[in-house]
Amino acid sequence: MVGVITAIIFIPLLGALAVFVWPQRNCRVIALIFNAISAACAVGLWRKFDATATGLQFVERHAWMPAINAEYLVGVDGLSLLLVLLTSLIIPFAFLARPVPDGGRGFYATMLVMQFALYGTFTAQNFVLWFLFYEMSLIPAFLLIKIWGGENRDRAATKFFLYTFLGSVAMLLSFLGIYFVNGTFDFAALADLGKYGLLSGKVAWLAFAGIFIGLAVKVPLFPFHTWLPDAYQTAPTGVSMVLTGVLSKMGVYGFVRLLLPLFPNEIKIIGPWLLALAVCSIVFAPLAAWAQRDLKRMVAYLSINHLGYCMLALFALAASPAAAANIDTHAALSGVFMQIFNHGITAAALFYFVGLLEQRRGARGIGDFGGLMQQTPLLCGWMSVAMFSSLGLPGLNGVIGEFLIFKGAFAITAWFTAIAVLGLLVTAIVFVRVMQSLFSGPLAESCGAFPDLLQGEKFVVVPVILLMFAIGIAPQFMFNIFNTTVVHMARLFG
Amino acid sequence: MSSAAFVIIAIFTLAAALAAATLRKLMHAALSFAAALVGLAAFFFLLGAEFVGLALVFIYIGAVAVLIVFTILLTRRDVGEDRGFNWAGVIIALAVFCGLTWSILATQSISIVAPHIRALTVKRIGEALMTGYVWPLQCVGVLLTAALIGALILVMEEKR
Amino acid sequence: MTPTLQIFLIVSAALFSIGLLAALSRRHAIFILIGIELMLAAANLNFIAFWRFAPQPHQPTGVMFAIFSIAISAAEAAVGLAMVIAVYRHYHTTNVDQLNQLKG
Amino acid sequence: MSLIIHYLWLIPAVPLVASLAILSLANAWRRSAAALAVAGQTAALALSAVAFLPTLQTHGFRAVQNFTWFTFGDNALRLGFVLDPLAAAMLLMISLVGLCIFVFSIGYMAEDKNFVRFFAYLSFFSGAMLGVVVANSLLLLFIFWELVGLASYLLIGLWIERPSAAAAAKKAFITTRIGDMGFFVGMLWLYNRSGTLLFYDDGKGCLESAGLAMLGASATFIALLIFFGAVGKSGQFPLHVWLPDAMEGPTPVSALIHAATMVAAGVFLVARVYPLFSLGAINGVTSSLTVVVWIGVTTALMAALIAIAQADIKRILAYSTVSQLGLMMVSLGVGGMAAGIMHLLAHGFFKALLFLGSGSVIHGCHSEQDIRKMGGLRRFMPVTFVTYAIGMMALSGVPFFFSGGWTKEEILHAVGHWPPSRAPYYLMFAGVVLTAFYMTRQIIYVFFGNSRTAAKQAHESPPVMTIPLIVLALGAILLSIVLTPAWPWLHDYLTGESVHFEIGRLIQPMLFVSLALVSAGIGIAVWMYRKAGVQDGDRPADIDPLEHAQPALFRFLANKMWIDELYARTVIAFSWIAALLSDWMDRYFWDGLVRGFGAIGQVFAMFTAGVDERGINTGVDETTVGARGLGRLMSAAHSGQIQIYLGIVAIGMLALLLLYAWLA
Amino acid sequence: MSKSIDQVFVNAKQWLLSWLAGSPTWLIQVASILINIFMLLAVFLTLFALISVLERKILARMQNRYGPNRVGPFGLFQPIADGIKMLIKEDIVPERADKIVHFLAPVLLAAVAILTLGVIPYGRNMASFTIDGGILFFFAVGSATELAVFMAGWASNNKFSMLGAMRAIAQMFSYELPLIITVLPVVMVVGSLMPDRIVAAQAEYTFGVVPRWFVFTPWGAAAFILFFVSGLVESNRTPFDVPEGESEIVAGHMTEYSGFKYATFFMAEYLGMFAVSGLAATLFLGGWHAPARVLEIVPSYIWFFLKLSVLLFVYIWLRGTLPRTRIDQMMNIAWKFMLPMAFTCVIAAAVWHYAGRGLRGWLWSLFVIAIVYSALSIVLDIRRKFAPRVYRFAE
Repeated sequence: MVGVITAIIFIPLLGALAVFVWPQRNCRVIALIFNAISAACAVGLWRKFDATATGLQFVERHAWMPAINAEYLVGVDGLSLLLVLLTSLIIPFAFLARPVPDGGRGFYATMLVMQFALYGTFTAQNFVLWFLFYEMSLIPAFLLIKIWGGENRDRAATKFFLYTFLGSVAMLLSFLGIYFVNGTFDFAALADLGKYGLLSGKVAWLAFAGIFIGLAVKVPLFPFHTWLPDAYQTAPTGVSMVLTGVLSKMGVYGFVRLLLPLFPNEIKIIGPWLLALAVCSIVFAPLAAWAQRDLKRMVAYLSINHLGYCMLALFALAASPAAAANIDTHAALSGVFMQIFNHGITAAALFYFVGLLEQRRGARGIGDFGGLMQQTPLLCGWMSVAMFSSLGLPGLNGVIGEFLIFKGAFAITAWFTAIAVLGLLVTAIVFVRVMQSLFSGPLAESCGAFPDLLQGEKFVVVPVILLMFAIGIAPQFMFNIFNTTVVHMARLFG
Repeated sequence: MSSAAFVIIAIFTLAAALAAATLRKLMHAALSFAAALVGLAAFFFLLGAEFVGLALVFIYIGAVAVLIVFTILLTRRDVGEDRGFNWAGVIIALAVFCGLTWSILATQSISIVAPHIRALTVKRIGEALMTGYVWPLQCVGVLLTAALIGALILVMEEKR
Repeated sequence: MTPTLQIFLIVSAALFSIGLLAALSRRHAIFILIGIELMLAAANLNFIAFWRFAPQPHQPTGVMFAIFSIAISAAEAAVGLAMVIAVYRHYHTTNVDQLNQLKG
Repeated sequence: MSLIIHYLWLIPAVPLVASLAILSLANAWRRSAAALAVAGQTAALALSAVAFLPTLQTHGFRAVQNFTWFTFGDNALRLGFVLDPLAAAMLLMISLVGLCIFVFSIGYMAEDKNFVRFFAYLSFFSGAMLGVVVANSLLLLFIFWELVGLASYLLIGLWIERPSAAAAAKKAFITTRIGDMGFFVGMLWLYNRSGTLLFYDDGKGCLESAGLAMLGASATFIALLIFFGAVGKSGQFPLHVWLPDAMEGPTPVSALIHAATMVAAGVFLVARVYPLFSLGAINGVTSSLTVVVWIGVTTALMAALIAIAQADIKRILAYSTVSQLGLMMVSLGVGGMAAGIMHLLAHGFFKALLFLGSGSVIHGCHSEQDIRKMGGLRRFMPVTFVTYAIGMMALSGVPFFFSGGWTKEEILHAVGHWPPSRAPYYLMFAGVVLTAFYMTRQIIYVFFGNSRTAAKQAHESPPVMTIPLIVLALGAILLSIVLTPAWPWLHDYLTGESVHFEIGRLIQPMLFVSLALVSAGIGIAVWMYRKAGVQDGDRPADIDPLEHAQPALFRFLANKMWIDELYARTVIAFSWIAALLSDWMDRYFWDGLVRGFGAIGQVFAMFTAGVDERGINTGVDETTVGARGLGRLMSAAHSGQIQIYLGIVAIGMLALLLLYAWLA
Repeated sequence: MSKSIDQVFVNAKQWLLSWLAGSPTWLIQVASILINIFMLLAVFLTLFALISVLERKILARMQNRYGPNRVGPFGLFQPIADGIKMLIKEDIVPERADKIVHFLAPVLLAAVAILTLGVIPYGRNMASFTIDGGILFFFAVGSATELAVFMAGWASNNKFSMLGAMRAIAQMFSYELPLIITVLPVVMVVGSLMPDRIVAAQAEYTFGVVPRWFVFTPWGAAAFILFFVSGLVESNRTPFDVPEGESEIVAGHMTEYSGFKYATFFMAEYLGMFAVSGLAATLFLGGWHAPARVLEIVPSYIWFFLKLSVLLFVYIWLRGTLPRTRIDQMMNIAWKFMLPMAFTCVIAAAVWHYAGRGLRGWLWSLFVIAIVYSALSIVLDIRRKFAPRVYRFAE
């Protein structure tokens, strides 16, 4: 299995090349074939992954730029594997979504490049390499919004790019600072050093702020989130799916891998403030979603809310003054990991469905639809499942992560968590309201000719929904991926 | 390996090849080309490489010759007959032939008689293909697939 | 008198030269292809002959070469002829003298 | 230990699987759908009966089956199923009543185009509800609890094309969800304190002494938070508003969900976690139980009052349900788990009976629900009338022969001995009178008097609908046998004591009080409504006698005490404003900040752009011009004649040969 | 006794060759070859004559008439009369035809057909010549048929001829793939390209009763059917006689031929039919082996020719029964059904081999074939490619 990670990373790049040289018509198929290959590799990785071993597996280490200790160092632990699997799942899913109007090979090639960058981000274990991939994902995302976006795409794309790029620059500067003091870019080595404080004094705070802003923008965390509704709303369906399904996870991943291990002391000091931000994300985002008229924008806001739960748990863990109990730490971390995955598939599915509606209607305002259940029962039924999953109905995937997050966080900060429960409530309100105005009532005239789910769409939807059920009912197979990693990471906080 | 057979085959082959290169009518040239390859296959039989000979007949007569003939048909409106003839080419070809012959004759070490060998059975060829030559075999498979697809795409009707 | 390697090589050289002749002096693209095929055939003859006359002909190296060479030349012929057809569609000629621009 | 405990999970699983199977059927397969649903429910009933048997044999029988759901980190989250008298009795009641309702629905929904979907949802509901009952983990209970909520949501909104149904469904879902959030927090807290969510786990469960000991003072809050969930689900004040609206669903749904079973889930929940409530009880009183009692009393009285002034046959029953649930809460609060559950079981039968009876009436009157337009139906629908009357008497609490009478009496008895206050006792008296009053009013309006508009073409329902009515009526009567104080079998079964027969307990002072109250209620109503539906003095025929007497009061009650309006003006409006504000903040405030920073950057960018244009670009241009000239020179050699290329190659080969010869 | 009858032809040849004892080896070899060629021609030309009249008789029977019954007993001498007619008929060559090629085409066709007959073992020790890659030889030489047909079509300088030739080549090409690929499983299982070995591999009997012919394995049965159908196409027989469909294109590539050249074409077609049937018998039906051990006393060549005649009868039977297919359907079948199924046979044979060649393998390979067959039928049905043709007129 040596080299399989490299294969996973680079196959999408090959795919991008292949798509470029392929004649226009069916480049989606080519793109999907390459996706399937890398997904097959990822599944192979999963099969061979030793769920009981701590530390990185399948490590590939090659010298790259010895002068600055930059290595080509890739490997996976449970978290990385989880995200690699998520990427392998979401990207093909996005490819099968509503095609962009004049989408051609350019679109698919760009998406594949993004996939390449994502795989790289999730497997790189050296900061320089990681940062390279991290930034590389930005450019395709920018292009995808800029070229294939909807209304106001220039504005949204520019906003997205500047916002995230600013964050990245801040992060890079911080890391250079860390490097000059400690002389290493290796994640594991840095995490070990982090226990005793990497830096001290004002430098530490500056570095912390830089990395924090860089990652908070990416997640995004309130109040660094204003790029997100615009970007998600404008981006084509497939891109929105990837943005919310995978790209936003890069931020959470960064928090877990970088910020929390490197700056334990700083976080402890300003912990309550961070928790307040997370709670703001959780409460204000669905409230704002409630006020939206545009379905995509609404889903975008709910995305902020769902990632807010992850942030809540992480901050609670890192900020708890005394070491939290073993069970709470494990619950919080496991919850975050589950939530990452669940939100990925659920939010992507929601965007997919919104795309389907938009494809049929040509618009996506909540008021543009009505009584769909009579016309398209299957579409509505499956879409409702995705919505219920998102609002945390037991039996579906959403609740597993949220329950564990709340379980972990409640033990550490009961009040913040109790307030955050409001988020669950408001999310439910938003979804139930949408279901009411979309699905029930008399059939709107403009929706009279909608086709129900087509055969091809069924083939896309059903596996994803079944996965939601599988995770919701018997989630053990997901936990197996990262349980050891959770135990290992929990020692950082213990 | 009898010299009589050799002489007959050589004359047949070279004559057919020459016809293929010089006949005016394209169709005749193509058929002569096929005949030349039959001669070549006969050479292979003579040399004990039966399998290669059969493969040659199979591929060239069965596929390539028919393909050429088809192509001639499809481009028939242009030239059923080839009018132009470039004499400079003849001179160069002759010169090359002279050069090659001279160098072959000048090399004494190759004036040898064939040793006796165990017959090369299909089974042995198959085993060799599946063991030592498996990578080239796979590559040729990929190449053929690519050529197939490429040829198809090249001749596909362009959508207007 | 049994034929020696030399004789085979001379036949092969002749075949090669005839192929070269066809490739160089004819104007029709298909003739050029036929010429090339003849040259390849000559090369195959060389492979087989060298294998047969080699000191240890138990290794079927030459045969293997010939087989692969035949496969590859078949691919070449297919693509070449497809190109001839494609070019013919475009320019309505297969005369290579007139096909001298890269631009379509 | 009986074998059934290992297969307890089958009881909820069978209807759930049946539901999935039905969902995958085409719309036209109505018979198969109904058959599957009924088969699933029958199987559940049979299994429940099997599960019931072992609990009879041992007093205080309890068996659990725990399993690990998943492991996170190196901790395990365990769930489980439990079988004890509480669960077994509930199982039996739910599956029996459910089966009756399933059968009834076949007739009731026969013309409906959502038939298949309806049965799928119904089965789903049944499965989830049975799951609530057998859950041995608060989390598992919560899971099924939410699924029950989902089923209720789907069933209320079954007639999707009706906007009012969708609105009611939304209201129900959100209102119960509010309660659930309290439940959720309570659950988190409980998990946090006791470290397990299993109720019974060989002495380690959270309801067992070891687990309870870890709770300490937080038990009160946890209990109240969990009770908040029950408030939402059981339609207690102040979250009762969704329940009457939920009558938008088909009548069998109202019967099953909003009368007999789902709303009882809240009561069941409190009964299930009763040890949490009674932890540290002095004389049977704790602060959490006190809250329960007062909420229950408020609800019972308020709903009974509102029920008086309703004209919709189902709404009256809905409010009576709310009122009865309040009663159950009271009994839980004052008399322990058994009293509440006994009333719950009895109520399940007779309320389902009443709802199905009203369904039969509605069916007979061609979907008319206004009682003022009915009248005299006893002549057209004799079976419905008799069964309905039995249900009415059971609900009103007529003693001796009707289950409701005994349980009500027991509750009154317990309230009477409640140490903290006597007020609930007297308020309960009012409740009993009111109950008898509004039920009598309803039955007079519907079955007696002259036949008004909707009753003209009324007809008796088909046997598929009447047979369930008869079964339920028999249930409502026969249940009274095990409820009598002389032989309080059910009570002792639930509490795990052995039962003694003692005829002397049959006659008690409270019996007479109760009898008097019921008679009073019925009497007042009969007197007041003797001429309902006909003109009487200066009162027109379509005006309610009570309304004529007390217009202001009647309007207050008919408008549900304006609680909905109050909520709309306060809570909902406030949330909506918060939503708009969040959106506004997002668009203008936070984004404005960002744009401000952007503007600073732009100024700087303009400056650097100028430098680029004038300084750097010029040099680059010159270099490219030179390179292009060189390229043009090179391209001349490429004529495009492939034969020339080939010839050159051949010549080159020749040249190499010659070179070789020359060198050799 | 039975053994000597079995080997009677072999011994006869040895006896003939013994006259040449003492001559140089090459002379004996040449003589042996000549004897073989002579026998081959004698047997198959007789068979051709016989079959041509039998076909007419059988077809007539199927159509409720008598068929030829005037010349000789039961009309058995009809082919002789036909032959004489053909020989003395005027040989017409079109003015604009390419004379040489026009002449060479039937010759090449007949030569090819006869050459392919040479590798089939007709009985114990009764192959005309044994060669290591016999099956390959069969197909390699057989592939020249297409060239010959093309020559005929092109040289006639006639539109119908050309079109017929194009059709013939198109269908031959398409069906050559399944034809060859269905042979692959047999070759794989036997591990040899020699017809002798293939026949020898089918010699045994399961439980002493059921012969181990490959046709009795699932993959073998499927491959046999595919092979037989492809063979029908390769020999341009009904229902696949599209290239010479007289209602459409007169007589296809044979339009401009007359007299003895036409007869040669006719003969080549029948010889090709014999060759394909003979190969089918060799590959799948156990060659010259008897269907039961007790029947081995009957000479081997009789068994072979019995099997051959059964197959030939099926050919004739099909001709009398089925209408002509449409060319587009034919091509669709070839590429979308026959080819995948042929590959499936290969896989099924591998499965059969690795599952132990026993009952388990039998069931497994049946499973594979059934799965692919049903999947293919579903997919093809969905695509509705076999729905009524959408006519596209000349653009």
